[in-house]
Amino acid sequence: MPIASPSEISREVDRAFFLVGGAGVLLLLGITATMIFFVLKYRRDRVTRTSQVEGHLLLEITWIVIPTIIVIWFFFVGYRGFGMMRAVPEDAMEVRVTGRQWSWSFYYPEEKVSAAEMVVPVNMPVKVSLTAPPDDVLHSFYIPDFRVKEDVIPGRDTYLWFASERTGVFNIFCAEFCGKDHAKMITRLRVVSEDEYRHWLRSMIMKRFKPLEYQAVTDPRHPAFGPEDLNIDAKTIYATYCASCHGVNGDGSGLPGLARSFVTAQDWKHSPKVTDIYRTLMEGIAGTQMRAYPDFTPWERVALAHYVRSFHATPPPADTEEDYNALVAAYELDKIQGPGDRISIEAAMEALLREAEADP
Amino acid sequence: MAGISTTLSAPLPNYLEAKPGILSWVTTTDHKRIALLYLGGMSFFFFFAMSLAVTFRLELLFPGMQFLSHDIYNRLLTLHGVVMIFLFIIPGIPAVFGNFFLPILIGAHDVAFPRLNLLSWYCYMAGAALAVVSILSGGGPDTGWTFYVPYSVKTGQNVFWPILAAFILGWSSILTGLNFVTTVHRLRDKAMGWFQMPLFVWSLYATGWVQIIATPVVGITLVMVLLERFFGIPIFDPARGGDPLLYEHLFWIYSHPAVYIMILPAMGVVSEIIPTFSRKHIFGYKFIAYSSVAIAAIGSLVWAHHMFTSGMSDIARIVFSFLTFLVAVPSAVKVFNWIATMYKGAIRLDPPMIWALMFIVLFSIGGLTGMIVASLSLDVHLHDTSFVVAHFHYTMFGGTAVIFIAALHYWWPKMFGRMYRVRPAKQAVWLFFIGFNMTYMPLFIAGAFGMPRRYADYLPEYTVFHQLSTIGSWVMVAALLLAFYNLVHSLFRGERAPEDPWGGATLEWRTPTPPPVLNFTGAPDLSRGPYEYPEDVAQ
Amino acid sequence: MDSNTSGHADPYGVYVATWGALMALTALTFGIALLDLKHVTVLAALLIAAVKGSLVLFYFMHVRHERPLFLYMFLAVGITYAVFIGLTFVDYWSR
Amino acid sequence: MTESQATMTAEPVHAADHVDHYDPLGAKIGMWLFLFTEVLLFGAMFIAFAVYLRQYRIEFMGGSRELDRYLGLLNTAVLLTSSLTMAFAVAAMARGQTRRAIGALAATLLFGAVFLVVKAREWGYKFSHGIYPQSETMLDRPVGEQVFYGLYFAMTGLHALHVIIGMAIIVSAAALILRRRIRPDRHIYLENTGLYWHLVDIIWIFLFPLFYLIG
Repeated sequence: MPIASPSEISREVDRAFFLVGGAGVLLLLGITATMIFFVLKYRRDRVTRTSQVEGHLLLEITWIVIPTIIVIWFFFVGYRGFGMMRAVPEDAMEVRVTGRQWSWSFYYPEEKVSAAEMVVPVNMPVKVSLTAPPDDVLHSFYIPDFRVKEDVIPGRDTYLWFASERTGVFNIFCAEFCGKDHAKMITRLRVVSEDEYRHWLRSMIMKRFKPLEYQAVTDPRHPAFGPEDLNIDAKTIYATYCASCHGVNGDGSGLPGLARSFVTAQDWKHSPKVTDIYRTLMEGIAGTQMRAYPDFTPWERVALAHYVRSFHATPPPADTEEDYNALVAAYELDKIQGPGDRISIEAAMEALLREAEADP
Repeated sequence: MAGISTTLSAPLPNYLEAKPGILSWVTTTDHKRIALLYLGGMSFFFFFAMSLAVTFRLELLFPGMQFLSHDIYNRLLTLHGVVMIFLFIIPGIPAVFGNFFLPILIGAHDVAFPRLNLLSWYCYMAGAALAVVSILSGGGPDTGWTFYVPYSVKTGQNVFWPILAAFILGWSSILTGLNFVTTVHRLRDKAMGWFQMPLFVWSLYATGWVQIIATPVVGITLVMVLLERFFGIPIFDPARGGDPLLYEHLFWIYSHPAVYIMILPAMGVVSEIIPTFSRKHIFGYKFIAYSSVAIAAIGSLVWAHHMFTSGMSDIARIVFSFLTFLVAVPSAVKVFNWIATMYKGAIRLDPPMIWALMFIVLFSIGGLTGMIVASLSLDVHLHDTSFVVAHFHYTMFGGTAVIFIAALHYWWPKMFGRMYRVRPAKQAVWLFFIGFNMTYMPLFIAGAFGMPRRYADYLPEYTVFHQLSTIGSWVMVAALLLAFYNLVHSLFRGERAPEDPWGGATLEWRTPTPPPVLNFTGAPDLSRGPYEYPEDVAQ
Repeated sequence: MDSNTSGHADPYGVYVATWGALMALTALTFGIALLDLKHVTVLAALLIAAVKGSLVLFYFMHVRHERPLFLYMFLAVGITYAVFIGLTFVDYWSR
Repeated sequence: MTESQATMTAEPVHAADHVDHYDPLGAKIGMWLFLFTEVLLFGAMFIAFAVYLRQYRIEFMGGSRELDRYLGLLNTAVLLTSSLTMAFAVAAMARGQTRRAIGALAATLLFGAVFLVVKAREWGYKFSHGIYPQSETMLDRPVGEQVFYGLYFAMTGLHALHVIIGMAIIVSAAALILRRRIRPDRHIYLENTGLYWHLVDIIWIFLFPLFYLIG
């Protein structure tokens, strides 16, 4: 079986499917059997007389009224499951999903965590709030195992919810045609135990708000201004957002002729300096398909810039101090809000955790 | 304004030989010749769109990309949809068989506006040419036949030509519908009342109204997309304040009734074929006639069932689901009446009858799975999966296209005066039945398991369904080639067909084969109703 | 009924009177707009436009002389269009 | 049914019998069916207008206030008067007053031309103030106003196109009168021309208050 049925809603939908589908099969068999019976019984070489009946009012009324009752019943069957789908439990946790050509990104508003995959705890109702950037196109968020689907509309919010009764890995599809890589707009939903979820969340928070990184951005010339130390998985970000046009190897092979190659040194609209790539990611390049990615964090932009530079065939030009100062001034990087006490405590916990693991 | 008066020329031996030369064909106002012009164009585009489908089905034989890119796959898919929908299924039965037989069935010499009729064919050909141009210039559109905004506004691909093509084809459809409605009102033999009309005429009349009322809505909607795309006039684009759901509403206000434009004439043809081969009066004439009108009317109220997951309000989804279920009833009434017509008849399984009976099975599967996707909760799961693809192909291909072929076999002797060979014709039906179910039945299952539609590639767990489907498509194509080869073969080698090869009771069987230019040699004989047969089979 | 003649020429005065009424209604709708009645403006404008449209339909386009068939056709189209609007707005009103 | 009693050309047609098929009622039914498609064509745009009016009420009122309502009023009067002369033309033809009919048609054409000139002035005025799709002024406006002007240009533009087509048909009708193809006893072509022109008028009757007077 390619899909599971791990929730109350999915079981309700399956019940409706077998009810309506089963009634359909019965009707089909009835119609076909009657037809074949008539064909056999009234074959022209077997009968000498026909009976020219032109109709039968009672029969007509019967087969108008009974189907009407049946379809109204079916309507209510579908309506009941639909009611369940639209009534989000009050204790549901929220995950905000953004659909783009051609990737999904997930944001956990309470913890302020972004992720490229969806991870939720088992037995927890999850409200999935869906949107797309205003200049994107329609998508549809579809998890077949949970029988839920809702279109993602640029500039508007839609929602669906589900709760999984068991752990596992499930497919998330884009179900509304959205262009070239529509069929690649697939990602995964991991339903994990509550412990595992907490652990994952913590590691995501760590990635984001380590005090070291905070330092790194307030002082961009800090030696830690590099992807490894930032501990952000620039490769995953690149694969999610950039590779579809610029190619997995940065050679522009996703949209040949349109997307720039990071390998060659010619014709950069902006230079391959860290600060210029940062600027491009902030603002996009007008008149091209390269758009801005304003919802990346500064940390992610820096990491990505380093990663993109790693494709360059020759050593790319280095940033000067003026470049850094200009960047800090342009985007007020020195005023970026620090992660605050909460994160420091988390960081401390993480450190404690590591110690505990290293020395039981 | 056109076609107020026509000068009828003297009846010559038959319409095919009346005037020789290509020029006489492309300037003809004879409804029968125009029907054949349509038939030529349509057969070509049917096989063209079919070869596109066979190509991308072949790509789906294995997971991963074999010989197409995602981009090319999307274009083939779009073109398959655009050509099949706008060039074959929508105009199919009305433009060919409606044109040819509507006037004959009501005892008229031609349609009300013969020159408009020809203009409609030229619109059809112009639209078809534009659709072809769209492939040649820039590789073809990649939006899907629905042209959903904002993608159709933003895509770098060439959507101008196919949208213009759809717009012009819309006018072709409108002109045909307008012509038929006027013809039924004005040119019906005065001895023929509304309830003495053959049911095919009823279905064309109802279809004509849907064409007139619904088509302009999509026409202007597509024009607005073009205005948005080329002049930057903001109407639907959410980046500039537009509402993409409004596009979906306006698009489906036409495009849902359009599926009734596609299926109603087919149902009309079935209502002709079954009585003829059962030698039986049609059962429940008025109920079938009214159900055509009811389908046309209720069918105009259900468009948003294409939008159950679109972000439309929940209340609207509930309302449209309910209305959608209601439209199932008149369709069911038709099926029951067709079956009842066979009761105590004298049934002969000639090729048109087998096609028609197969239609009942395939269309019932399409209709009954329609109830599944009409259910709100089920549709949330199944919408935009291959389940819907299968459902749609069961109703449109297993429904309309099958009856297009049935009608070809039914009226071929009358249209061309030649009889085809019966054995290969029957073999083709059974082969088709196997191939068809093998192609689309697995898609139901894959869809129920979550396989999204319009995917150039798929996850390995869906492999077996796609392989069955692809192999089935080869069987089906073989069956279609056999059927069409057999028909074309008869043009050259077939025996001369008699005036009434099937023993039908409608007017076309009481005029020479092929019919003369003005359809009848004398006054049409209306002494016998369209479904009146003697009780004694020997007669 | 002789269907080979058409045209129901009314006296010229009827047309002039219709025109006068149309102009008066135009002035009325303009006046209402100047009053700036906020929410009523659109409704009033549509109502007056409907009256004006009917005048053109019945007098200039001679619908009042036509057989009932035309009335049925108008009803079919009018009801269908009303349904298109109504059902579309079922969505918008309940969003 | 009334039509079944109507005389129709169902009589047998004998060899070499040239039947001049003239069916004014059929032509008129056909014309009305065509007009229905026009109604629905604009109808779909009016649905779009209604949806956006509800969504962007303030912006639509702002946009409306900016349009020149006096030019709109003038054009309404012009088009209504042209409908009057069109009705005169049909009535004159039915009475056999061919010259008067031609005169009325000429007047109708003149009013149609005036309408177009005023419309062109109005659009030109807007363009010169930088109000046209994709202009910088336009892109700075709130999206609701952009949509308002989008619909304004699309709908009045389509309507103007219909006026132009209507004028072309009127010219053809006048030519047919001069060539005696439209005669007092068979003038359905002229009648249908009138129907088309009046429909274009009706559409304007709805466009005018919705665009110019909601401010």
